[in-house]
Amino acid sequence: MSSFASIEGLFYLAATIAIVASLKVVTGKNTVHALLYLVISLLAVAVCFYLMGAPFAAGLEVIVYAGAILVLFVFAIMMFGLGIDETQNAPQSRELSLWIGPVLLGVLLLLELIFVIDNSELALQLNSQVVGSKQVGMLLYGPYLLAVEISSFLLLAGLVAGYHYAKPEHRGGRL
Amino acid sequence: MSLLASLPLYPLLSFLILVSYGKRLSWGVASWISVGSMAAAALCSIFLVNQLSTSDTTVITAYMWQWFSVGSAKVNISFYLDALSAVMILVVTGVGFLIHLFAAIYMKSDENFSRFMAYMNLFIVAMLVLVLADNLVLLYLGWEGVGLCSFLLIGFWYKEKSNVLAARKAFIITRIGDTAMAIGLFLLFKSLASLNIADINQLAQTTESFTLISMNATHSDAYWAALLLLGGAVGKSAQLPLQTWLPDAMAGPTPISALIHAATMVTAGVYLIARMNGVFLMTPEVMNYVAWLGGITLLLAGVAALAQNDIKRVLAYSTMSQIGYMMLALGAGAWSAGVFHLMTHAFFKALLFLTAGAVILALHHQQDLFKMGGLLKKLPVEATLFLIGLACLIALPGTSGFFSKEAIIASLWSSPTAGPSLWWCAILGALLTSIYSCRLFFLAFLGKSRFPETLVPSDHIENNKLLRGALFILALLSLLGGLVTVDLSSLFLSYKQSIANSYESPSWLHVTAIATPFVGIIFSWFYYKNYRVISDESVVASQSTFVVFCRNGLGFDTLYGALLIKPYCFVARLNRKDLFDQTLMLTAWYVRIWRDVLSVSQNGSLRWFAAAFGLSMVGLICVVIL
Amino acid sequence: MTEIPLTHILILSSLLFIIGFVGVVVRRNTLFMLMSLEVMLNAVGVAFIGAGSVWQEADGQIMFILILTLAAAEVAVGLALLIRMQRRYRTLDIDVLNQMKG
Amino acid sequence: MMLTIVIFGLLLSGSVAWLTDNKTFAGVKFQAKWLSLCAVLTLGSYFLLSIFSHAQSSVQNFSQLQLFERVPWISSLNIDYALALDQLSITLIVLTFFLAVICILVSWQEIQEKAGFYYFNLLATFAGIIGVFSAVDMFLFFFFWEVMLIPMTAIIAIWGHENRYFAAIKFFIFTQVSSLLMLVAIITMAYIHQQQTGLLSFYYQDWLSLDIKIGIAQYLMLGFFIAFAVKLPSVPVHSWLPDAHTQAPTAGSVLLAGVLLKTGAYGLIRFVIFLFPQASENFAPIAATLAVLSILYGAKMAFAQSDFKRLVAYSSISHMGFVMLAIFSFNEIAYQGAIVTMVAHGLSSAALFSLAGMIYHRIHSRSLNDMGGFWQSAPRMGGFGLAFAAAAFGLPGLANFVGEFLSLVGAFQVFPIMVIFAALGLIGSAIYGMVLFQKTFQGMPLKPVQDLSIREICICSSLLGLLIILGLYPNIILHHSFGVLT
Amino acid sequence: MTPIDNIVEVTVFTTEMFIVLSPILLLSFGIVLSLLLIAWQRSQKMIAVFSQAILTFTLLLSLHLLSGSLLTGDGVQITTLLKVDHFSYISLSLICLSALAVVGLSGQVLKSEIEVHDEYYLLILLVTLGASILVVSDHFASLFLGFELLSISLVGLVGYFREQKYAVETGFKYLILSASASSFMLLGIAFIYSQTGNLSFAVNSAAVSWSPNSLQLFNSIGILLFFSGIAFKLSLAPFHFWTPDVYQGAPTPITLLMATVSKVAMFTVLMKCCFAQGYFNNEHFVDVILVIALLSMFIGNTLALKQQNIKRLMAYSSIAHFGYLLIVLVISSEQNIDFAWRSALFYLSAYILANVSIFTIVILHENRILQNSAEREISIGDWQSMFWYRRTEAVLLMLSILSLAGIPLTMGFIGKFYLLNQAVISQSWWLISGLVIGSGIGLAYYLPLIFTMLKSSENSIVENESPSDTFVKSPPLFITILIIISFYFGIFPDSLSQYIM
Repeated sequence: MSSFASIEGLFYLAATIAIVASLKVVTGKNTVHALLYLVISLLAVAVCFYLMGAPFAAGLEVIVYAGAILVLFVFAIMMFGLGIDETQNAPQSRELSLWIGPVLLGVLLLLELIFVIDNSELALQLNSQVVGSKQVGMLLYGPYLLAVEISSFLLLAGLVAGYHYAKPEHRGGRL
Repeated sequence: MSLLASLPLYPLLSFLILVSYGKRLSWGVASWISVGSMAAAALCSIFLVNQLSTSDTTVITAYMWQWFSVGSAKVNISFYLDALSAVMILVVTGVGFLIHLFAAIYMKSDENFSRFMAYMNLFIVAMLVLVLADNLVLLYLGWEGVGLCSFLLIGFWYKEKSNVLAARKAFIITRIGDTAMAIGLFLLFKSLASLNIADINQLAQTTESFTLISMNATHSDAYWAALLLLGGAVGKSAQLPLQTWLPDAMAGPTPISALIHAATMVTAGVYLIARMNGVFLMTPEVMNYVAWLGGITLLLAGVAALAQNDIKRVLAYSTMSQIGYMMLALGAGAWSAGVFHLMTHAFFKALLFLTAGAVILALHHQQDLFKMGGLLKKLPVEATLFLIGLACLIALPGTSGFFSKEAIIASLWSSPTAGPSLWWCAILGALLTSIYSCRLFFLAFLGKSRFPETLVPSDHIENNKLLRGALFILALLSLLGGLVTVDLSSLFLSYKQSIANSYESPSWLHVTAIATPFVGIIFSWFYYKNYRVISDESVVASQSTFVVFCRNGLGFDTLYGALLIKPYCFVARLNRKDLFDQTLMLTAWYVRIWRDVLSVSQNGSLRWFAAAFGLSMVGLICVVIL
Repeated sequence: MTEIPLTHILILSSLLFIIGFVGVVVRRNTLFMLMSLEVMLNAVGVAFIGAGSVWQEADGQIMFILILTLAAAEVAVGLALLIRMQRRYRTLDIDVLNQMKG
Repeated sequence: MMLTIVIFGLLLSGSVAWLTDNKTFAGVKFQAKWLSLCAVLTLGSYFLLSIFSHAQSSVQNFSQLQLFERVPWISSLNIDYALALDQLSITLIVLTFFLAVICILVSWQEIQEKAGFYYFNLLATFAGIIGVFSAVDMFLFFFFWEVMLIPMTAIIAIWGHENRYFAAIKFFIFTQVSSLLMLVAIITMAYIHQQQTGLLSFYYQDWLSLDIKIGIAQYLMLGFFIAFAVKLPSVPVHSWLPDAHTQAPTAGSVLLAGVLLKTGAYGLIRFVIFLFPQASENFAPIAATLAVLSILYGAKMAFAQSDFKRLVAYSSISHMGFVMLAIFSFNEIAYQGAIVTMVAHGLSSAALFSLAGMIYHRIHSRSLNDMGGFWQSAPRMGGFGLAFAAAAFGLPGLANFVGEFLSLVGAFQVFPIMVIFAALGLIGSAIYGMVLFQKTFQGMPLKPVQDLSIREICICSSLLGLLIILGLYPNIILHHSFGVLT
Repeated sequence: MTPIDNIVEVTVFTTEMFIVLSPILLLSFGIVLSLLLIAWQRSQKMIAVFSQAILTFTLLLSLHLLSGSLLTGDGVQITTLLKVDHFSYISLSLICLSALAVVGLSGQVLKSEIEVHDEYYLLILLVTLGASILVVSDHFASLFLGFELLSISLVGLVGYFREQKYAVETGFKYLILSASASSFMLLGIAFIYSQTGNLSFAVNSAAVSWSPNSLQLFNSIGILLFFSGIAFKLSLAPFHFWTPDVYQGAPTPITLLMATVSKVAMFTVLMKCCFAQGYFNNEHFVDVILVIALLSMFIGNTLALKQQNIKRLMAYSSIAHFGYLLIVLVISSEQNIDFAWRSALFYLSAYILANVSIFTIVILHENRILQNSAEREISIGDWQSMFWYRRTEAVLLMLSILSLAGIPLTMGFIGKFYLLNQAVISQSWWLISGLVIGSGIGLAYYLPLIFTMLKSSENSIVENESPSDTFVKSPPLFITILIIISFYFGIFPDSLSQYIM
């Protein structure tokens, strides 16, 4: 029992870490620090995934998300020297005024969501039976086969668009 | 095409010719055409009347075509000649002819001569249609037609603003009466299901529902119908309360005042009531109103006539009061007396107006009595003619006016709907008549001349003979017109027996009636001494407030101005830019406001857009939750 | 058999989601906006995984994978644009991008 | 086939006129006005002839609707292309043709630039109007109802006066919004028909046999009523009319006042009254009140105006009030009155507007303050002006009198009190008629204007002639349009 | 489920499925091929022609399949993700048509730039692919993927001329907002999934219908979140803020692309989802639709009132139009679904036709009068008195504007007629009144457009197009074809609506 309890404990702990970390991401001044906080929150979320019985997803979270996508950020920051956030050096008061409205809005939205989620007594409980990578793979390359194909096109689109924006003007070729 | 049907055609033809050729016609041709057509009409009507009187038929009708049909009731264009309308056409064509003759000379110098004559002819057409109509709608056609013509002729000299306004006033005020009459027509049709005059007079007697006072109604249909018809009559023949247009109507050329505003059109109201006697007999109370209206009008008009300076206005007011007599007669049920007076009045009042016209012509269009005086020597002929006219007006024994007015006064006392009080009214009226007539005569013809320049010598007016001739014939008519006794009693139905509270008349009535004018003359002989004697003290119009009040038509104009005209114009001006339009346009304005408000939200800031996204999520979730 | 009710997972995910969203709204630095977007997507992922493992199905995880691809593509385009902006305006302040309005 | 030929012939000749305007073929210089005049004359005479021949051949002479065309159009919704005629519509179509000629004549000199397109629009409007008068499939009716607006709006917007865009937009929006309500009602009717008989139908004759619960019928009736009340127009939705009439070119005003307003009245008779007898009878008091309101309000507003055309516009609001009062008093006399008034007002207002056009052509102003004493220099114009003003205030002997008299007599049987108020409108009309005539032709002559030309005399005298003929022998129309109303 | 069923499920991939899916396969194949082409030789003309060819073939194929008897009444299910039915083919052909128009028109815009634009055509093809996946998708996963494919490639396109003034701004606005929108949508999907345990459209309806009330609420919130994403793409108020800016900033052909392709796809998938899941039984959802529709009608029309910039104006009018179109989602019962489809598709085709014609003219005009100036901003004033010196174009414009305003003789009127039918059947009087008022307001900015064209020009600008301009020769033909089509379908709508059914 206690072990299960500890699993629950772990879950809530990880959740708290994730939340705090993402708060730091949003409020941070220095981009690199924010980025690192983001990594932390992702890792914490990965832990949650693991505890929810989705080790494969957890792995992906760590490898792809934290490992690949965020590295893209890092490259961008490093290459173009976007280290510090120059938009933040404004008087403190304006800062507050900038924050209040959106935060209130967010809190409102959150409250509504939580209200709904609570009021609808979803009787479902998490049962930590692992949905392993085999299952995922079978499903993914079974019924979801087309989805994989489509997502390849999605990535292609992202590639082309990104390339187009990033490339300098006037590259060769015939009109 | 029967003779009767052709009667209005002659003036109509000449109207068309004159209108279509207009200025291109020379004076001679134009006058020949118009006067000739009138002569033809006059002869034709004499022939018709003769035919009517000799043959045993009491009625001649002429059916032309069916105008339209109101439900089952047919409304025809067809004429109906009986004794009453016979008298009328005689007056209209006869007097009309003379006045045309006079006018042809009087208006010769006017540049729009042919247009003038055309209007006159058109008027005669309309008037004939009015008196000959066999149904109320056709009568209404004539009724409106004469109204239009009077409007045109009053405003004939349209360049003066005052004339234009006078014309407008005349038309609109009479139109008010006409509207009442139109509603009366609707009511009559609703309750009697017919618009034919003869039928209506018949049905009015026979249908119970007509006279029956239905529950939750205070009065019977007959009452309302008669009242509304009376409204029409009142408007046309310038009785209270719609009398104010007549004095201003004097703005028109003098022949017009003679023809329309003395002889024919203004008496149309009297004719209407006489025509519809069947309806009026059904409602004694309305008869009573008629009588009282007549009485009051004749008194007030007499008083007003006392204070006038303008010779034509004096005559206008006297016309009013004479028509008051006729109304009184009708109200008292003395139909034939009323119509008789109508005829005689047409004669002598036309004479008076035309003579006045001649005088005015001689005085370079000077109409102010206080600028005249002493014309007896300068214009003896006109003076005598005028005197004759006045004699008839005052009803000196022997003159035509005497017979008709006596007939009226005699019938009053014993009448159930009039009675002694109205008799006294009439007597008082006669007194007033004689007084203002004397005043008029003294001021114009006696005393010392207050006219600076020399007169237009009579032989300078060409065809003076013709002009005089017309006047002489009229004078003759007005002197001897009393001898032809018009007895229409066969025509008119008498009261139902229900009303029998008649007073027996005492013996002294006649004496008093005959004596009254003389009393008046004697009184004014002394009262207006300084008008008549040739002394050097200047004669001026008194300016005392009361006199001025009377001169301005006893303040009716100001009253109506304040009561009706000003408010209407005020509302019109207030709401010149359509209230409803404004309110509808308000929505457009509202949308524009919204547009501006919303376009603020499109401030192009990405972060605001995201926030707005969140906000709308919040809102929509609220929609779902609540 | 752990007793983590689905509601808690969903609440967690919506918490993360809102944090991300507030970040998008609040931060004027474009880079931070992109990061906050990542946070949002991640939060959605949490919800999917949770639901999936509640139903004992792999669909949730698959959705998560798809979301990963989306995130990748989006970041690629976003960063490219960011660089373009940096070149063009010499700043990452998003508020300079409001020339079109009305 | 005949109606189709007429309608599409108009459209076709319009487009031909547009394309060939001011072009010379084989040495002949084509002019749109000549072409369109010929087209209107030929088609009009063709229409009359075929109507007469048909009346000879067929048993009952148009006392009921005579179907001319019925071919399926949008079969997925059972919408047909169905045209029919009865005496009412024939009368109005004849009026349309007559006024069409007048319109072309009045714009003879007024319209110089873009004449081709102008005449195209003119003829297209005629085509639309004729379609409206003859369509018996409700969708088709609505189709024409809208189609006739477009060229009309173009006429106002292109050849109108200073403030034309605003007027055109206002006109269009008013009619559009109201007619969308009608469209909703039409669709609802179709589906009610589907509920009752099982198949969707937009065919007028089918609808006559429907029995609709009064509760629903009231709303549907309102849907139709509003559309037609806007077109009629009745207070309080009249306010598009003064602007449109004032800003439109002369022919536009003639067309609007002469025919377009009549489509509203036609709709009221044919659809509101016949489709929803019960509902409209319940509604009658309100409608009558509105009618009386329009009569009085229109008269009053007309008096307040200082713009010739605006005055006439308000006067037509007042006149159409009589029509509405008559229509809603459910009685044969009144119906006849309504029809005579429709025709008479068509003629008289057309006459007054063309007179306004002639004056504008001379002094380039519509303001009554710039006019006065024209009689001095232009007595003929004065004479006609007097006659037309007299027609406007209902002088007996002219057509309007017969109409108003019949309407009021008929209505008096039902709403005595209202008629008494309506009769006050006669006084009001006298007042504005006087103001119009006297301010224009009497008073001190300001500047001399030259008298009417031959063409103008032709226009005026033909109108006046018809007014007098109808005024003295209205049975020409009444005998005809009798059948519809019983 | 156990792994075994999965395997069973995988193997069912019949030839019929391939045939049914062939248009989309062709399209994706084309994309790959064009990649190869680019690798072989970078030539703009070639790639343009190629992509036109691809699109044409796809169009023809889908039309052929549409007329063919392959489709049994309920459509063909392909794996769990896709389901191809009659309507998806129609939308697919609409999409291809508009994509073709876009590609054709792009030549005008691109020739003035100096670099090679092969990725431009690639991206357009990708957008088309995303749209076509959307219209056939029967599963939240495929929906989401199509959605993202569409938006990512659009992000690439809206800021395409990246040196131009608004490029970056447009790109960022579209990127950030659509990303957050899609994450909202994903959250919604997650909610739905967490309650129903299934991601495919068809299956859920049962679960939704018999879920207890509280779950009903939760579910509706999920649906709402999901819907907000779609609504963003359809630029329905209050998710419309991005629309005018992006429309204005994007290159005009891309604006057309957004106005037509993405909207048609989005609306089709929305209808599929709603009807499959039976959302119209969920009164929360109906309320939300009501609110959003009314808001869109009002806000769109109102904001369009004072616009001078044509593209912004079109943006606002599109907001209003999709507000009208939402009427079809509020249906009373199952048996009206077919009619709803018919109305929606007819309305959409009318809308596409109008947009294509208007944007064609806009692009031609931009080319003509803005050849030298760098920024392509065209305002209403530029159409001043167009009618008198360039008649065919003006006539086309008027027709399309009238059709947008829903005046007879045009398709737009028939579309509006269908919508009103729909609304009357489902007795949603609120929406009807919204439609009436909205189109009333709409006239207040559509008519001035027409009047500006009719204004008689004091200084009559008779400009002579440069004969070298290759495209200017062809437009008259193209334009006349458009005119004829819009007239024909406006007067004989049957010929189209028969086809749809």
